[in-house]
Amino acid sequence: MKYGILIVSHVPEIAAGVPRLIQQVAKDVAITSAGGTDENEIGTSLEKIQQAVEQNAGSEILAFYDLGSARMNLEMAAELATKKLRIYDVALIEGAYVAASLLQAQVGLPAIEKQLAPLKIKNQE
Amino acid sequence: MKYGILIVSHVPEIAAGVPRLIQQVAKDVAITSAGGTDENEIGTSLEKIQQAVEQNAGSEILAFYDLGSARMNLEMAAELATKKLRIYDVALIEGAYVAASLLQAQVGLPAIEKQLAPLKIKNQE
Amino acid sequence: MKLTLEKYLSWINEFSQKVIDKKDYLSDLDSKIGDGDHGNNLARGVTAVQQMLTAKQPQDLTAALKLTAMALISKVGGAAGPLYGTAFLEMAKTSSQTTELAELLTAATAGLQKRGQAKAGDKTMVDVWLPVTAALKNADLTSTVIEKAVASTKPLVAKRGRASYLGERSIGHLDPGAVSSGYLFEALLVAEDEK
Amino acid sequence: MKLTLEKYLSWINEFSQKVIDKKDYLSDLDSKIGDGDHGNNLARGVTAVQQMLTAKQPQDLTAALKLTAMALISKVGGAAGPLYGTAFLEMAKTSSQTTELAELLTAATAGLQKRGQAKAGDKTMVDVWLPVTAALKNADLTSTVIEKAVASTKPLVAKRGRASYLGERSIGHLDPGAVSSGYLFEALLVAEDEK
Ligand SMILES: Nc1ncnc2c1ncn2[C@@H]1O[C@H](COP(=O)(O)OP(=O)(O)O)[C@@H](O)[C@H]1O
Ligand SMILES: Nc1ncnc2c1ncn2[C@@H]1O[C@H](COP(=O)(O)OP(=O)(O)O)[C@@H](O)[C@H]1O
Ligand SMILES: [Mg+2]
Ligand SMILES: [Mg+2]
Ligand SMILES: [Mg+2]
Ligand SMILES: [Mg+2]
Repeated sequence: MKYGILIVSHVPEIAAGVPRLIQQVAKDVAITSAGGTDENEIGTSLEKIQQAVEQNAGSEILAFYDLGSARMNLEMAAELATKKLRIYDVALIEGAYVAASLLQAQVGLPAIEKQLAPLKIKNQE
Repeated sequence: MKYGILIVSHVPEIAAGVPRLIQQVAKDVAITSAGGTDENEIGTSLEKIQQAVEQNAGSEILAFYDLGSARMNLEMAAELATKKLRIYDVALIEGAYVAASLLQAQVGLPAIEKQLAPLKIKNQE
Repeated sequence: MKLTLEKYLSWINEFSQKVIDKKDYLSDLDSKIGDGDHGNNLARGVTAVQQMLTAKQPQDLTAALKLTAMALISKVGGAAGPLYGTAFLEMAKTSSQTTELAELLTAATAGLQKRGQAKAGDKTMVDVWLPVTAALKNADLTSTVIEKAVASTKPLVAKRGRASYLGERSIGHLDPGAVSSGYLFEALLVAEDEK
Repeated sequence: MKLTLEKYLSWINEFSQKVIDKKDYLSDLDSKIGDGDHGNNLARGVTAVQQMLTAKQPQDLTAALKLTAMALISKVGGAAGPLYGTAFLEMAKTSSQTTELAELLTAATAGLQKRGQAKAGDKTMVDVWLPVTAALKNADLTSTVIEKAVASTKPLVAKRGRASYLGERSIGHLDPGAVSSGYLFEALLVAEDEK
């Protein structure tokens, strides 16, 4: 499978819940997630993110996150990973939902990114 | 307390996780949530929403949801409730985070709504 | 045509049976352009309707419509819950003024559109409720009208509900809510024939 | 000024001690305009740094800087983790070419800005790293320079990090990352004095 989806949240419950929501509309899409710190406190863990990248069956990863510090850890993971990571500054749940349903419908990446564009609400300069 | 925050998601885990994320930056804000169907399947439950409205210490509720059918149940809850519900068509996690942190900082509703406006990504005609 | 309690009960029973029979088909349709639960959702809903009607034995049409609405609203769990629920609730409200079916359905369809904000052509159940209501007003509701309305959703691009996220990819699939609404109105024709 | 392994170790030890002493204060600052964990995050980080340095006994500056970076990156859990981590990682990389402190900090600050996209005046730790680096280049880093830089964050509107959600309401509060960065550079002055 080419593309997989990665969810990174500060909260373990959100990281568990979003895949449940989107897997329902994307049965065949690889979805993994990382949530919370190593102690499952609120925060993010580079190690958990790296594991979620490795465990993802996709060879290229579309990554979605909640808050800015998750993005920074995602970037570090991207720099250390052998797989390509694409980080989207879109609404976490809604963006991941769109990406998952379009991947399931075998829509190509350019069309997916076009549909994600209006959901960009983060990291604006 | 005047305003409370209500999170409605199709997934119980998301409904548990978002309050964890936002309560951390809004210690004094009333936050309740409803997630999943009565059987904790993916979906929403009017009854759970009504309970979350009642249990919320706020006398006026700022409500955030994930997908459109949650909005419809929220509207039904709004029609049946004695409290005023304001439903925001914004990114769930990011919108609730903004509202919670601003309520905690005792920002007034007009300023909060102004800051929510760019996060509106749902229900566009 | 006037709706009576008796006629209503055979209508809703007929519909319930059909939904339960077609549960898997409806969910399959929904899995193409949604989350694959429409049949399960509605089956859970109509089962609750049956239980409510049996338990409460409503003595008039308004009460029966209201019980139906409540059961659907509280048990369906998906978009179909507030949508069908609102439709039946509006019929219940209107039935205290008139029992003319065309009027009941006019109110129901208006409620449906208020709840879901869908217009004609958005590829939703509204695309069945609107033409059926129009046909009833002219007293010429037939299976053909219903079938045509249901089939009309196939080439459309979804603008509302989960299918709308698929954009163009929703083309070529029947809308599950339109199909279940088709069953509702076919059931009405069957109930009418029984009279 | 050239950084040696010995000097670096007393610098980082001094900083670690300070962070642990001021843990609650840093978290209190963060609870005003963030999520109230900056002190706990950093304390967890520097504790891991101490453990790593003790366990691995690095034999050169580059290795020591790299271990510091790794410990911070993996243990902090908040924005400060990738930010401080990247800063020390850039110092580690640069230290194989030069041990001139001004050069190391130039690389560190550039890394920090790349990681967090913050500019001067955005009310972040960058508002301390930039003037401190500039002062080091002119060989006139003093406590006054550091204090002024930290204090400069108070009247600013946050543009990056969690505090940015508060907009105008972030005015009047010190940035916690700026304060902890102030400790880092005060610790440097102490380590220098020890020479
Ligand atoms: N906004 C809307 N307006 C009208 N009908 C809608 C709307 N959203 C969804 N629907 C209808 O609901 C059907 C899906 O119902 P269901 O599967 O029970 O809900 P969900 O999408 O929540 O799983 C769709 O096929 C469509 O006919
Ligand atoms: N994008 C950024 N660029 C530079 N510094 C930042 C950025 N985001 C946050 N910071 C710094 O990090 C500090 C907060 O660190 P910490 O509390 O550990 O992280 P978190 O906000 O994830 O809880 C802020 O006070 C600020 O100095
Ligand atoms: Mg469905
Ligand atoms: Mg559903
Ligand atoms: Mg913090
Ligand atoms: Mg934090």
